[in-house]
Amino acid sequence: MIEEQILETGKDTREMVINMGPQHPSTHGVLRLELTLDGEMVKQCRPNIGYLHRCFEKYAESVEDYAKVIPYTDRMDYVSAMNQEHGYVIALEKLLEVEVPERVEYMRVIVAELQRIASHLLGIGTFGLDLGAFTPFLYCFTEREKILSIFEKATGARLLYNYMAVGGLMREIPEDFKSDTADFVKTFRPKIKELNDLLSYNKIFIDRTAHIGVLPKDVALNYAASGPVLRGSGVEWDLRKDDPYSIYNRFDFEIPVGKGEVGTLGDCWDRYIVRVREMEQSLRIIEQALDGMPDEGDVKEGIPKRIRPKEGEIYMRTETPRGELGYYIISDKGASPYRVKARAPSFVHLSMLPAISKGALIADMVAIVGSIDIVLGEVDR
Amino acid sequence: MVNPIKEGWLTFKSIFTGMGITMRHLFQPSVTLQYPDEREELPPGARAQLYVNIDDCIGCNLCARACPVNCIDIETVKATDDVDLGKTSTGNPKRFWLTRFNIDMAKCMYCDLCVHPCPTDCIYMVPEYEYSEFDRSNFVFHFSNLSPEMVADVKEKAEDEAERKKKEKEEMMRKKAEEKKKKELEEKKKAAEEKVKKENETNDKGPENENSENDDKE
Amino acid sequence: MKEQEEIFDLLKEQLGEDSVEFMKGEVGQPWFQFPAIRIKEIAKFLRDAAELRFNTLMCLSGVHYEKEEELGVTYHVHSTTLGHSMAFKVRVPIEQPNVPSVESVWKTADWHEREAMDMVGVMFDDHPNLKRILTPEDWEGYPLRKDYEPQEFYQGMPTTA
Amino acid sequence: MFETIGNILAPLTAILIHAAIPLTIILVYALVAIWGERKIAGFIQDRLGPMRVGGFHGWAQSIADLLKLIQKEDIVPTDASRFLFKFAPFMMFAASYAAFAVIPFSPEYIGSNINVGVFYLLAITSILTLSVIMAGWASNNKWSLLGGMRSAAQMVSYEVPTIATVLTVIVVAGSLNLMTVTEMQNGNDILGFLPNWFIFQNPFLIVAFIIFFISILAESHRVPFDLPESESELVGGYQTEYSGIRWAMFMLAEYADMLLLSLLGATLFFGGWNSPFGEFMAGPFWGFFWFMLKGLLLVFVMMWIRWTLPRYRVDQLMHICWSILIPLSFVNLILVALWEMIF
Repeated sequence: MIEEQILETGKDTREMVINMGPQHPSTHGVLRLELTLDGEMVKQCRPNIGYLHRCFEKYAESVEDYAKVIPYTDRMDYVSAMNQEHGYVIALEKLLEVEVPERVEYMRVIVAELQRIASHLLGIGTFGLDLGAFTPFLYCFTEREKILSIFEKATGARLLYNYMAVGGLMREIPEDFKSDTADFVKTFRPKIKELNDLLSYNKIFIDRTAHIGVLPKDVALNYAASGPVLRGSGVEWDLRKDDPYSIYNRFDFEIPVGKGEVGTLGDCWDRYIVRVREMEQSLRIIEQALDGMPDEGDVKEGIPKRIRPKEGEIYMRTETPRGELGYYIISDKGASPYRVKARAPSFVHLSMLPAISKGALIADMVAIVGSIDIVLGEVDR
Repeated sequence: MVNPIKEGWLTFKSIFTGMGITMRHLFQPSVTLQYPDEREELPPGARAQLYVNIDDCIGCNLCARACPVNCIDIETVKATDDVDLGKTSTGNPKRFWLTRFNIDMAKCMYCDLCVHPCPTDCIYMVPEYEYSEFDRSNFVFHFSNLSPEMVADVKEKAEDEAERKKKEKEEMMRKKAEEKKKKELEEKKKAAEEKVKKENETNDKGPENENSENDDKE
Repeated sequence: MKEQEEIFDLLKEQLGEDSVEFMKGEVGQPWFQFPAIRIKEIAKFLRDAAELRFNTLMCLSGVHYEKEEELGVTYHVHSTTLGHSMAFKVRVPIEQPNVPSVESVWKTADWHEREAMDMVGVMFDDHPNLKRILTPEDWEGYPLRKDYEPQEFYQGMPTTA
Repeated sequence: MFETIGNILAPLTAILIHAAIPLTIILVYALVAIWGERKIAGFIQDRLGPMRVGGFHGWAQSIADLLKLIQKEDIVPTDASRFLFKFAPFMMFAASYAAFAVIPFSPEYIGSNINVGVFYLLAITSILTLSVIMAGWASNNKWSLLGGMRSAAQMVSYEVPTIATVLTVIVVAGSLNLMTVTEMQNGNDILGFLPNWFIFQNPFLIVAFIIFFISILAESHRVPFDLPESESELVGGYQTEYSGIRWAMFMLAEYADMLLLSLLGATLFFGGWNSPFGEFMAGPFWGFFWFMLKGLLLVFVMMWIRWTLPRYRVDQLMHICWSILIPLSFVNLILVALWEMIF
């Protein structure tokens, strides 16, 4: 009957194509998902990106100084700017073969981990918001603000820092940085428990996220997933441990992985809980780094006057809150890089959205997009 | 039968746990500030607005070159010899009139890169963040303290002096060239005389001649 | 875990002397160079060989080599099971920038290849959906080429302020 | 001549006054409740909520919002079904408002003391479903349509457990007249001091109340069942295309619906206008006070839940209704009836 109707009218009335985004409350920016719906069931999902494209790579090639690229790296993943800078300066330091002072390395690790907590707080909060829980979102923001205030004292900015320089840091470390950070670590631990009670183990939240958007291990690897998304699928892979950069090999911490506690391995809840547990591990790293950080030392002495790497290329990857961020830099002895490519984790994660969203409901789409925690600034660059 | 009851119990338990937490927060003091009645003081190094202490600027253009977005626009005019612009507070001598020092804060991305290269530390960020405007052109901050007449005057003077100097230079060049010519002529003369002399002498002695030539070169 | 030299020996043995080159700049990491035409077969080998097991493609970048008038594609792969990684490149002339797609080997290459096509203009054969991804579908030119001039108008709108 | 006019006018005036009382209550309540919800949300989230308009804690915020909304342009989408689009919000409010007719606000005041009060109330609230579908369909927006459809399914489904639990109370009370139901709960006899409210009279009525409360959460589109307008999934559900005064009408109707169902709950389970202290603080005005207090307390709980919980998915919502609440409520009905027979 319906088939006849379709043949007559040339229209398939059973399916509906709907545009989720670019202005939609839960697409975390300007992502457009073209959904083919059967009722509320998603039959096909096609992500459309590029609304925030600024051609970071062209910028990087056209500014006449390697150091001028650093503020632009901030603007890729604007909620974890420190980690973006960290990867870029490490890559350049490898190319230039400069030594970094001990104090700088410790400071970088501390700010990177603080930034990881801040970013995860935002990711968790907005994930809850997507599922209708408004309050945890603001509790997360309250905590995040504290981290941003610490950053503001140290760097002068709250969101886009431009704090790390090749071979050093742009500013001296403030005197009360250590005590501020230690205070934060102390007050933050109970908040994680509160968040768990309020959101993570809430039965409604579990019902919404368990068994949804299941990403099996082999698919995750084939799609080159990384970070919490890969770990949520049960792969114990963390660049801080498996390909240590900076001084991460000095710290003792665990890699939380998804275990399918409340649902299937690799579902939204697993990806979510990995983030929560990672915050605890980050706190451990921060505590150890605060203990180990030397009190004396010039953070600016190692900064070279001129950055002119020799001819060569490097692919440097670091673990950002969203996963593996790689910078592929080709130098041709010039003042500006010949080519910079940023391998953004969100870009890769978004590409597997069609694979994991088949058969989901619209409400699940929101949960899946929230659980892979994309930042469109990084997807589009 | 047990499972649904357990599930239901868990559901209620988690809901009541959550409601307990929110109830506790209901009676906690607020963490927000009632801006603009209350303001949080920004830390001293906060990056909110660029400020230039124009008295200390030597017009070296390093900040403009460091800027990734080219929001700093500097025009300098070399000071004439008769004026002494004095020294900056850091002791660097000033040699340029700053006829234009504009910063377009609408373009600025607060990256702090211009602050570090400054030799006199005269450009820096200040924690002043309330400067919204209705017109974008108002975001161009003019830091030069010269009046337009002064600018014109200074430019004219500088041009004059440049011209004068050019002339002087030309004059000098000319003089130099003349002198050179004279010298050359004299030398030629000398050389010619000597040649004659030498020729006369060569007839007497060969090796001496070589020696004298070497001396000439030295 | 295998060092780059060991991988090189292994590849030479497998692919023949003349279809693999081992190169290094003055600084940084070394890379292998393969002929573009064989890239799919090589990729499959890299993924499946028991000694290599490069199960993930970390990054795929298109590069425009202006002096040589060539386009290049750089692949960075690593193995989560064995823990080693490597980089390899292919170069194609700019007039005929065709490279076989490795999308069927590593799914992640799908979007990376679309991006490389969008930005640099490398054409990936057998790609299931080779459309522009970051720029609009009717955009002209390839922005990351060194000689790129932005179009003045896009659908009647000026592109520069 | 004048007498005839008087004969017509007098009852008309009486009717108008009678009708105006609930309207005033609803309007004042809506302004207070919207402000209150924002304040409660603010305090729960460690912030302050509206603070600017009107002085003390921004009490005039809702009034300011209302004035703003009235001034807004009345936007009707080009391809919308114009009449239905414009009519839907008013119909929705009319339905909630009409239902207030049978609510006994105090011992002395009830809009219409009819014998089938509960039946009338449940019937008239069904119109809400219709207006929501109307709004969703007429907007000619896919999100609105999805929201309208969700809401229709939700409200129709949740009416079943609501009615079943209301039925349990009716079984105990033996009357459909809400005034009679309230009067039956007079006095403090249970265990010597507890008021004679139905919730204390029969242990199974506690279960009935829980089911009833969950159902009214769903009926009035509150979290965790606010799917029709779930802003993070469906943008705004059936309200997506509405703005200005029409949107304000939706808002008003929603809050009125919340109050209506809370008041119904207070009447059925918590003794309506009866004072909790027997004869102490009883009377027409105290009755009104107690009644509104009970209703607003339930409204507060609804708000409190809203700012705590995430929302369910549409299939889970249906699952809860059809395979948990409905069987449970019917079993409970039998148990209540048995209890009444035995004791």
